[in-house]
Amino acid sequence: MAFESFSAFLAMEGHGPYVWTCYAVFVVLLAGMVFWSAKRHQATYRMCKRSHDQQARKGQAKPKAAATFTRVEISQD
Amino acid sequence: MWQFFHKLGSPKWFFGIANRFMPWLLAGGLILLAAGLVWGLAFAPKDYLQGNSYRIIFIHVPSAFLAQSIYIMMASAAVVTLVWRMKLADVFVKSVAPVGLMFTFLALFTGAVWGKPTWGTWWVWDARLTSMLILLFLYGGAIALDRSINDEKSAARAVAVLVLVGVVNIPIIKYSVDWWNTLHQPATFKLTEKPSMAMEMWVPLLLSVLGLYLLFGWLACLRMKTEILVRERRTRWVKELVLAGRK
Amino acid sequence: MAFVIMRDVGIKCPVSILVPDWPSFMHPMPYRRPSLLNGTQMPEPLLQAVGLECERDERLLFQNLSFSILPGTVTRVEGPNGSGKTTLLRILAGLNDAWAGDLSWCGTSISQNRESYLRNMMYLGHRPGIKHLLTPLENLRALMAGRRPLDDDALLQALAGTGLAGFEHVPCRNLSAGQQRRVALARLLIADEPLWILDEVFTAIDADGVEAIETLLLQRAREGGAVIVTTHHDLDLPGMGRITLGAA
Amino acid sequence: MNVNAPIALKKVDSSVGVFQAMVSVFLRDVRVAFRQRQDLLNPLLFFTMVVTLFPLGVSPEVAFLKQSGAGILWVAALLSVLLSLDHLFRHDFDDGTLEQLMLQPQPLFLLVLAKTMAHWLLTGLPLVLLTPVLGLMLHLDGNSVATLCLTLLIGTPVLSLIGSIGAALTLGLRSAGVLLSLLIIPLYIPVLIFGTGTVAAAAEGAQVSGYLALMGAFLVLALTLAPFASAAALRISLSNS
Repeated sequence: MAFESFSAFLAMEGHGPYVWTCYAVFVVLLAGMVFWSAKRHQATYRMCKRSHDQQARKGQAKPKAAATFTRVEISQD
Repeated sequence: MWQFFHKLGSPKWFFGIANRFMPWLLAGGLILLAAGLVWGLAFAPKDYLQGNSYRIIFIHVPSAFLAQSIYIMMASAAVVTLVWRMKLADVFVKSVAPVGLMFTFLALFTGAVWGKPTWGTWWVWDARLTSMLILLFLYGGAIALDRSINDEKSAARAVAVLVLVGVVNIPIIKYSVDWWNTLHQPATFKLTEKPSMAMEMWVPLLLSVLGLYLLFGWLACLRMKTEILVRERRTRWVKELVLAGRK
Repeated sequence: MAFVIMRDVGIKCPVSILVPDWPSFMHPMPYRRPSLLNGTQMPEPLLQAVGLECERDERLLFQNLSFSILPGTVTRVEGPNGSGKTTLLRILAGLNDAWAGDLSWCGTSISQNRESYLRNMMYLGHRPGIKHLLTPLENLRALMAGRRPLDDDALLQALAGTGLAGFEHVPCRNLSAGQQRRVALARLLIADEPLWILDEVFTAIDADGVEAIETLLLQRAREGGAVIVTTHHDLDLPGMGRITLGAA
Repeated sequence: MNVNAPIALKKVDSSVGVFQAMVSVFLRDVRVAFRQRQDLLNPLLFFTMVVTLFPLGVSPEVAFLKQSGAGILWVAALLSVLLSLDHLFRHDFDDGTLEQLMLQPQPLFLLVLAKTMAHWLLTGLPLVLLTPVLGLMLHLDGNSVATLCLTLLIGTPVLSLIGSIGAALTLGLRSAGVLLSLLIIPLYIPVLIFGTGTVAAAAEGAQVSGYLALMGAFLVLALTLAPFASAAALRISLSNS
């Protein structure tokens, strides 16, 4: 141990704020990146699953849009 | 040979391999990084010139290492993308660019904070910091280009071209910035590291560099898996994978 | 005014004047329907596609699309809006390379034989490649310069053949949409490439012009060329092949 | 060529010379530019205005201007070239000329090179010609102005060449202009450093031939590599449209 006490460890002879800011930002950014990536992976996986589950339930029938070009009735009450 | 190459490019194959290695990468990375950082913070001896502020080195140097090597890795993958059109290569380029940007930012930030107690100023137009800043711009450009092209495959190939152009430029930029630095500044600030480090400082540094590389490997695998799922979501193997509930 | 000269002296006229050394013109070949050739000697296809697949903006446009384009044929690519007609044509022209499958020109893969293919193929997209600030003559000259440089007489004759006589030196921005298309279409009268790929060729063209172009395409097939065309116009030429995309 | 199809047209084997095709592309761009002269003037006006901002915004003192004049002119020239790059392929892309260019049987990178040279002739060269006037307004001495013009003469083609890559990559994208600057400015830094460094060395009375040779090397490198990258980028951008 290079320090005599825990408070000395925190203070680092006056360099504490610099060192700890750096470590804090490092840990926060790295953890944030890990968290964000994991969350995105999960969201993507769920989206895949949902669409495949839906397709499995409905069979292969795809909705087919046919253009009719009829005017849309809008009630004017 | 070609079959192997083809297999190497297959996203399905990658999924299997990544799943097998990821726990090891994560565990190894966390343990090594934690060991390196704790050792560096609490047990390594004080630097007789810079005092305790030098302990920033244990995150600054690994971040800078990764920032540069990720760009080189991206450029190698870019060659593979453009020459062999291997699917995995462009997935890699796209997936790791934000990670590279983060490490570049970390290297710059820790460098600036380290500069305050050492040089008495947050920022000096030092050759190394300036090159790092330009690397940040290069990453930023690659990500901005990627975000503004809708089609994933075109985006990946466009980014590959940009990254290749960037990597040709990096030595030129580095050389010219060094030259510019000597032209404009007498070498007053020259104490980032002592030429020879004590063993007690060197080993934790090595540990944290290795740990961060492993952690990057894990992150890259995870992000590549996400990207592959997005791209291949309508293929049969993803369908089977998802319906079976495996991750 | 529309295609006046072509209709007056017959559609062959500008071609025959401009291309006197055209071998197939000296010995015109009979026009044969490709379907009648089954069993007899098949001509080698100019362009052959095997298992084409293209995905665009996460939508599968077509899959397992295979066809051969034989010399002496007109082929129409049809399908509703958004079915990938233009994309298919751009793939065939080598402008879009986000596709999978095999595409060969006279038996060799297009990617290996790009230069020769480009020399033998003419593509007209719905953006016709006409600069608004240049005159029709300058535009046509620039478009032909990399492929088949011709003297101004030939270019002027081609422009006259599309009904642009008297407009040769007017900047294209002062011309109507149809007239601007005609500047691009003038290339059809002087092009020597065996394969033509024409996207929306009848856009902004009046009825007379449409008729003239139809005749021109048929004549081109009779001479042994091949034409691939998309149009929303009701095109039905005798013996025309069809590639239908996005079929229900 | 084995074409044995009985009723096929004869395949076209002759092809136009590469140089002839390049000249044609070059001349067309020049001709189009001269039909719209305002577009030629814009970068020059911009260049002059940016240079004017410095004495107004920082200081009109002779000592300051003498010291930073070369840097100001270089930065202003760089920005003007950047501003004009958006048009390099944009109009051709919109009217379909670019498609036809890509379908020409000649190697695309050479045709792109011809276009880029036309761009330099129409934007870079006028900037170089205007520089002595602005240099005098910034109190640069004759020797510095001469060196500055020489560095710009070697440097602006490099700017056009590197810029063509960015222009090709951002073709047809929204907010292409800003994106183009983001991509290209980092790549411009070495040219800027050596351009201004050479003038600074000349002002100190040092020999500048070595620096100029180095800038010449940049130019050669850009001439050989940039057209390939632009051509590849154009294929990608057009494939996506």
